[in-house]
Amino acid sequence: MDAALIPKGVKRCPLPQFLGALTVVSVVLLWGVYAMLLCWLKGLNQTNMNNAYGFALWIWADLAVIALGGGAFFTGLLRYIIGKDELKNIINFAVLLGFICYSSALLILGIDVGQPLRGWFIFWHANVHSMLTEVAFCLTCYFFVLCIEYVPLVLENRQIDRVPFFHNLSHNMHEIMAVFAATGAFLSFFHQGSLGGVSGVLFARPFGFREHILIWPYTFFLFTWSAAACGPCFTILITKITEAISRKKLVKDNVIRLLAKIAGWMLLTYIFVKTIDTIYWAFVTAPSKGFVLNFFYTDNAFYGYWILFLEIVLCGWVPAFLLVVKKTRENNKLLWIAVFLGALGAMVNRWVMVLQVLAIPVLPFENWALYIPSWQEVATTILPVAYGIILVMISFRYMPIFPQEQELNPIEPPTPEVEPAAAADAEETPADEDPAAPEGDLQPAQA
Amino acid sequence: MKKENAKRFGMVIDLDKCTGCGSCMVACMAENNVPFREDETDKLLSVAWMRVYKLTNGKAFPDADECFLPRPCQHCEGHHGHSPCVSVCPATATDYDASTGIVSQIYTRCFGCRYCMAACPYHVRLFNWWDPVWPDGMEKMLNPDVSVRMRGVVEKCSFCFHRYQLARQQADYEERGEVAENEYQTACTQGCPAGAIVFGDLNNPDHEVTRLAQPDLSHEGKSRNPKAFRLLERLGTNTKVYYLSSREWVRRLGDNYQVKAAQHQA
Amino acid sequence: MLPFISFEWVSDTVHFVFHGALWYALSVLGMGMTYCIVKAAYDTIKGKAGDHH
Amino acid sequence: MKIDRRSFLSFAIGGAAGTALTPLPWKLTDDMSIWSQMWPWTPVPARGAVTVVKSACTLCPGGCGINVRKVDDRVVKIEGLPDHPVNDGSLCTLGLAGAQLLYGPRRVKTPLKKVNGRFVAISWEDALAEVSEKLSDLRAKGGAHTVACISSSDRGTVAELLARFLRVFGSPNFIRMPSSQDAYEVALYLTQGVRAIPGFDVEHSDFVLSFGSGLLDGWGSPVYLFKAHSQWRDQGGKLIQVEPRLSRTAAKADQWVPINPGTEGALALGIAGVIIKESLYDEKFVNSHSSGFQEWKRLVIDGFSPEIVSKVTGVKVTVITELARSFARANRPLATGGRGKGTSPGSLKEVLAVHFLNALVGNLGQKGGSWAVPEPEYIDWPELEMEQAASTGNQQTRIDGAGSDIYTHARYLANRLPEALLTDPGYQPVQVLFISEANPAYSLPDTTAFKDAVAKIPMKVSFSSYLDETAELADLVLPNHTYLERYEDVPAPSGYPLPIISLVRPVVEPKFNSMHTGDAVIQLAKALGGSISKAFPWDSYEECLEETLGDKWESLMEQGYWVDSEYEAPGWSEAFETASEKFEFTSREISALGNYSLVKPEGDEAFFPLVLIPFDTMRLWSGYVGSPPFLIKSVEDTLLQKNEVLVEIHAATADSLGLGSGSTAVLTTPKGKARVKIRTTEGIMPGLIALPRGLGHTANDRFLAGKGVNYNRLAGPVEDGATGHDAAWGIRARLAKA
Repeated sequence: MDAALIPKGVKRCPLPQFLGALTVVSVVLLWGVYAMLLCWLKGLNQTNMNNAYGFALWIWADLAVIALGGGAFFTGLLRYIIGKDELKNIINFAVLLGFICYSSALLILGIDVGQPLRGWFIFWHANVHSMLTEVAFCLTCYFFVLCIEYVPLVLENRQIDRVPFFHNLSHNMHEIMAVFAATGAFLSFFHQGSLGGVSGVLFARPFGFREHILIWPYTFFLFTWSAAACGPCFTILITKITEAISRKKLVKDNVIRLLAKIAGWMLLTYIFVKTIDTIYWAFVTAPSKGFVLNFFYTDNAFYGYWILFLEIVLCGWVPAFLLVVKKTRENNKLLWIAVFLGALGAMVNRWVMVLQVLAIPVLPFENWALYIPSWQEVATTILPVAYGIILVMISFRYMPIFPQEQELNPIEPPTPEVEPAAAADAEETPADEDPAAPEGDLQPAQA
Repeated sequence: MKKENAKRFGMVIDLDKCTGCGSCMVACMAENNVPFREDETDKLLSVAWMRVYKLTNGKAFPDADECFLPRPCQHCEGHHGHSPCVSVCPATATDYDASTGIVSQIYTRCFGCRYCMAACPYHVRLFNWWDPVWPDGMEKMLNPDVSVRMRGVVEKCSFCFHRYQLARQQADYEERGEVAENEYQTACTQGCPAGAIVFGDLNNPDHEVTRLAQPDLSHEGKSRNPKAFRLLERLGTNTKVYYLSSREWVRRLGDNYQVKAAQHQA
Repeated sequence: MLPFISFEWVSDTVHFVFHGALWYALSVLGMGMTYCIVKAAYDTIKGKAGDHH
Repeated sequence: MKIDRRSFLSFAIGGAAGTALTPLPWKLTDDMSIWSQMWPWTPVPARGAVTVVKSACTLCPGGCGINVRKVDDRVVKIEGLPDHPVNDGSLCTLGLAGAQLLYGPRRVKTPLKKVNGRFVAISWEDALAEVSEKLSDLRAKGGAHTVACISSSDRGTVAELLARFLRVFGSPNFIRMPSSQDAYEVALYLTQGVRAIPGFDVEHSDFVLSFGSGLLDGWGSPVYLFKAHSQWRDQGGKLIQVEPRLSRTAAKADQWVPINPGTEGALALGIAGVIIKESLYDEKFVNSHSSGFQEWKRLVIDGFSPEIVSKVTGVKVTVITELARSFARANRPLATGGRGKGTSPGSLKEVLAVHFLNALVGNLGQKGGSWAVPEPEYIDWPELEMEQAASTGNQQTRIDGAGSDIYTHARYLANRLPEALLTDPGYQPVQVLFISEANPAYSLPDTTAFKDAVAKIPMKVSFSSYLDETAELADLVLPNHTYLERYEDVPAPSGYPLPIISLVRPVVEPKFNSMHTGDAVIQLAKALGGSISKAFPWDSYEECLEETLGDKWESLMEQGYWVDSEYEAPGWSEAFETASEKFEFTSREISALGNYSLVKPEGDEAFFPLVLIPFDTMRLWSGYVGSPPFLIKSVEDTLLQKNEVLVEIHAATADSLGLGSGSTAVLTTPKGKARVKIRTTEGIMPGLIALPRGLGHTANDRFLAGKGVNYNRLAGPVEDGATGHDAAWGIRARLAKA
């Protein structure tokens, strides 16, 4: 039925199967929307946040998706500015993931603030000294950039591309994409950094606070760096997942390996600097404020040294080495593990820098403040995941996201076998493709 | 930055006198239209500008000892007015007033991002998780000098700034240049039956508060009074609320929080 | 956000640098997009069709 | 089709772009934010003319002056009255929250009558007619004495009007709610021969030895005590707190002396023994102005040596002797008794033991000492004309037995009411019960028994402004104005050493269809006619009050209070009106009451291995007025979590029961059981459970009801052998995992 919309030269699963999977994900989405409406209509009492935990699951999700969306800016930087031409084969997907991450982040922020209708005060009454202002400005601007980068993809849909104006528009946008990418890289650099600055500048929160270079705390640079390192890991991870679900190769190994290698070196340098930062903070910064390292990791029900180990060693040094060393990088299984750990590392880091900062009692007569998110918080956090899956499904089905797909998967005569498990796979993961589906349904009969 | 006759309003709370009765809390609630709910036992959800903490010395019976510590907003001056919360507010909804030393909060400007709450180590900033509701007829006791806060914004102790405004108006009306010490007092100071709270201008050597706090301005206001301490002084928050205690363990617990760290280390 | 209109505006270095960067980025994006759209419209009227990539 | 799609797309995109260029979206965005800044459901307090009215607080016996700030006709804030001798400008938690009692949802808005178990509104005429008919009926049948009245106070015009009404009607059954004043009054009478109110010049004392008195937990006149405490801090006065639990008072004290509960009197006698033995007492006083000293001395020295006392009390011998020495050597030492807020009379012998310490150091009537403040004399109404029915009725034995052969010294014995009413004498001893400014169904020990007893009374009339536990039991509720809507005199604040009267005046017009209890009484009297009517020659309460206060009225209206600041306690040679005209350490009467003995808590030790004791806090009020919402809000989370109360228990005791901090347990006493949460602490003696007073309301409003457990539901009275007063200080209990 929708064959006319599907890019030329690629196979997609039958429409009912696609719609079925879409429906399942949409139910999750609607659950999230319901929770979101509850938060908007009834207020933030729907959450389990409190006055000790003003920032909680959402802000973590925000920081995490933005870090993971960092693949977009960094791949763009490599592709358009540094000129790593091979990356053009993955840049579309990176942009798509970036777009999803950033739009999700903005949505979550829209739920998280107590007065969403006044959210624009952050622009209108901007306090330039606030890291959050910097975040808001750069985040929004960079979201524009991502839109600009994503729009040509949409315009390349077979049907839209037929309209001459849109065809020309997408062509022109491609022409000057480097300018946009450069602006985006600049913006992204700053807001990734300013997100790091958010806890880094809290001089009365010794766990988050870091020394400064000019106005920027070390976390400013660490966040940008880690986003550049872990974002590409996430891009690779999702690409691999998409490949696994669609059961076809979408990006050539050399492209993935190049990106993995760069991510590996970024991660290695990042974790090296992060380790130094942690040691300096633990033995200089924190004691200067009257705290010893042990205090931050003991006497509570959750945060132990394990989280430090998880972040720095398991999700830092380990994937860094796995990606830097050619032999392990080119081992498919180890690559999977490495990019997974890399992405997880960013998420753990963001968790620590948001939630652990607030969990620690600074007043000597207060207790640790631990919290468990309410279902409304969980649902609204899953909402963007569902939304992302839907967007990937639609984009993958109707837009030429992977330029190498056609070459890697030449259309062959129909295979007789049918994989019944495919539908189930499609429910859970961001791809919709079932390579084993009968070819007949893909015929553009209804076009 | 500092104006010629700038005020630096501050407080001294004598913990030897404070009995932890809670009058300061109630006086504040009544003065500042603080809402109340059926269940206020979760103190992390409860809006109370003034909160009285109970400190324990950690010793076993019968050597156990307790001390009560009222905690209003500390009105941090930081370095040059750089209080932890003010600089982080993205929408300029909170401000450090260099002419009074008071950290203000504009409720209609705040859009509820709660960054300031994350920044404040004293938990003085409180979020309105619920719409404020007064049972039918009870809204009659609302004070028109203080606006009621809508759901979704952050609020905090203002050192009863509205009282300063009223006193200033009166002084201007009577063509007096200055507001006298007793003309501007916070509701908690006035309410405290123990007289444990002293409020005034820390820049004015004639004010009782200055006499007690003995701030050393060359050391960011650190007190010269050996009985005095400020909460978490070492963080550099440079607060304007001084505490007096003759008990060493109280001073150590409130000020030198390394004690706690050391306990944890041991 | 805007000099003269927003009363929070302070004419100091921080504001100039910060907002300068913001407005610079916005201008680049705005002008870039305007260029693309205008050129696309022009090309469409002229009947030109550019090739992809 | 193709064209349609194209034009649709163009239209949509063009339309969106076009709209974005108009001011509309910007205007809407701005409007939305402005709307969010003034949500119609967020109240905006109305502005208006600001006035301040001087009045007085009646919420506790503390007698503070208040300044009520009004905006137009609204009460906005209550503050202390500057320069008032008792509170000088500051106020306690309850007083500060007073406006919530005026506007809160617990008010009774109109007279109510219970019909088939439910309250229905009724007019004042009908309500008063119903009462007066019942009363004349009773009186005609010779049952005048079966009318009783429970009141929180017997001082001031309202209480006196009620008492007068009962007397002229023919009933002796005016009952004051119990307090430590009960035992003190007897002690003052027995030792000094005076009918007086205990007063303590705490602010001038420099060494206060408190036997469990919650001096900083609401004892006496709280604000006055707080101010005195601060003065000690400034001027080097010492406070020693003898108490099994680290109360706020103990925490603020210079020394906390933990003691086995209920043995405070023994410690006082032990200290007295040391003082006597080491001849540290005031020889001038003891030798020239006391009698029976030698006899008492022998008793003390023999029976209460430090070693014996140490064994009984758990206080070390060295501590006892040290306390005795420092107490006796202080310039102006003062000993106080009456546990917690002093809401329970306690054992007379214990109060005497403490009082004797004051006598030993010669502080009676002295600066910084223990005073006998004369009862206020301004209420001087015409003699009653007693009809036959009245005289007969008044000669009947009181329903509570006070003043009878068994309970010679007691004036009121509210604690004996349930027993009296539940023991069936073959007829109903109380036909009509008035309750004024008291909530016995909540605040008398063993509330279950009280409720059962009250259920037997055919007509219960409550004058309460609030629908409290007792009002809920009533057949008629005749709501009084709240203290912010009425006139009233507040004499003799609890424990305050000088004669003082403060004036309550209407700050606002009555909000609801309520009536001053004074007016209600006058109208009832008028309806009954005859000598009863004649006994109330005033048209209104206001007229009565103005006339009663006479020349003080003006200064009261002007200043808000009247104080006899010149008052000085009479010298030792004139002070004592005993037979010997001296202070009596022993006398025939005192000896007749038996020796000091410990009051045992109710319950079998084998089944109830622990002891439950109550404690008071300024953040909860346990008297007639239940805590308003602000007070409940100020309660710590170490005391109340959600609706569950936390009991304090020593960590080791909790351990032995397999209970940890935060766990839920069932607390059982001989009187009942309740679910509680456990809070372990080092601030309490092992083996004890401490439960705050003031929680566990079932009535009032939703901010107060249903939270925690009422101590009085779990506790019962223990009759003092000497007086009949309630001498209980705790009750045996057990705790088990829930």
